[in-house]
Amino acid sequence: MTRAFWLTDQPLSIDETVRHVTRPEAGAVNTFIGTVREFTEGKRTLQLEYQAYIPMAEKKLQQIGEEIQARYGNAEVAICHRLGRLQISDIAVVIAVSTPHRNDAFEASRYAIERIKEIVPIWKKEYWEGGEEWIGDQLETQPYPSGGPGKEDMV
Amino acid sequence: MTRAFWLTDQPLSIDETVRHVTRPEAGAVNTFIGTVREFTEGKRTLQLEYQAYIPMAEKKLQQIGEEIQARYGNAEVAICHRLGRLQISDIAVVIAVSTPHRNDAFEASRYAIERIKEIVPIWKKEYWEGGEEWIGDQLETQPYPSGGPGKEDMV
Amino acid sequence: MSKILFFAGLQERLGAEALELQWKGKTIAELRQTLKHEYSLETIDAAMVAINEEFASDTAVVQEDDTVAFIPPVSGG
Amino acid sequence: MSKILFFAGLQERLGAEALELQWKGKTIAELRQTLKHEYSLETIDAAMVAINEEFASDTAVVQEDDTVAFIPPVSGG
Repeated sequence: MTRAFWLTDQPLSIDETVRHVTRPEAGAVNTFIGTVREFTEGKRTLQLEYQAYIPMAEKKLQQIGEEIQARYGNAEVAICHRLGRLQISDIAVVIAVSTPHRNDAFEASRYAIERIKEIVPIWKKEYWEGGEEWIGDQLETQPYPSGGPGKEDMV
Repeated sequence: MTRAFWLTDQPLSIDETVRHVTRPEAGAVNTFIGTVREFTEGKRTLQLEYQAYIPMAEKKLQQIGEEIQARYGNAEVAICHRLGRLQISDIAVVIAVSTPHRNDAFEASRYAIERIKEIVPIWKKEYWEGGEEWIGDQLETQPYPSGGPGKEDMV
Repeated sequence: MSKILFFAGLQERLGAEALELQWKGKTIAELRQTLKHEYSLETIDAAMVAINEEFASDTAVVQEDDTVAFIPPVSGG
Repeated sequence: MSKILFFAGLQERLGAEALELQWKGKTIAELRQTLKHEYSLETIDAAMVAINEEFASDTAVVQEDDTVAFIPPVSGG
């Protein structure tokens, strides 16, 4: 099988990601797709930038796949994440999980996105109309202002 | 928007289905994909045939979309289902739901597949090595032997 | 006339996709009995019924030009 | 020498992706103090640490040729 956990600066294909996990013994595939949302708590996002610690991030995605196989037994997982500049509605992440029965596919896919937000070294920077900011909270609810762009803060 | 609930005898595209629900205010898309599984309780499936009461099935898929919008508020839904002969690993159904946040996307997609198995007039016939049978149980666990192929039963 | 539609196993057992019957003013329950006994559709009791593409109960009365469909337990998805 | 990697806000604040420091035999906790006070990285306490691409604790001791990475709270997905 080709590499099932990868980062890329090219547009992501859901069909391609799902092909990694399609197999005769699995009747159910769940996919989670994260897209760039225009409004977050009333603030308008213009674009996003994703940065990663690439070799570690790919390892951690693979680790999530192994955790899922340990928890759900017969499960195949593929995860790809986009890097670089993204526009509104672009796909940032695709997770695909195949299992023999659908309940496990839903649960495992949910598990994967929660774990990505915990352990995979990928960061996004939001560009708003009035500024930009590295987002640092795993739950996507609290901005993490360390990396604000104010020139007076730069070394 | 083009028709978001449809039946077809042509191969299904996940990317195309997801495009129906992608929009600036939604950051999460969940898709459920049902594929043809080779083994069910130890029995080997050779191929499947799907039949539908087409106009009613499309109406009922649309009704499921409306039920989801009523339950989850800001949700867009697209569902397509394949008809005719399918081979192992072919995609039988694609459900895509977009919501602003991921929890609703997972729940709504789960709701959609359960409702499809309750109210949408689509039937599958399994072809095994030793015979064929219309499957009639919504939970996919008990075969419904009314439509067995025995010639002595035919009118 | 009323059009009566059959699917899946019922269609195979009947050997036809549809029947045309004069059923105006009579109930779905009566139709079931007729189909069971005169057309040997023993499993029709497991099927739901739709009139004009909406689910209907056994007490519903068929109107002129209605399309009645027998819906065996579904198995899509 | 040890390679010290920085990402996201830390990288922008530092103005560099990496530093080369001689840190063999010293702990991550000591490294945090140095980075906080000598490089003005006040928010480094919010970051996790990885040594050679695996998460490590503040008590870990850096070895020759280790790559240390400071991982600010992640926000992928």
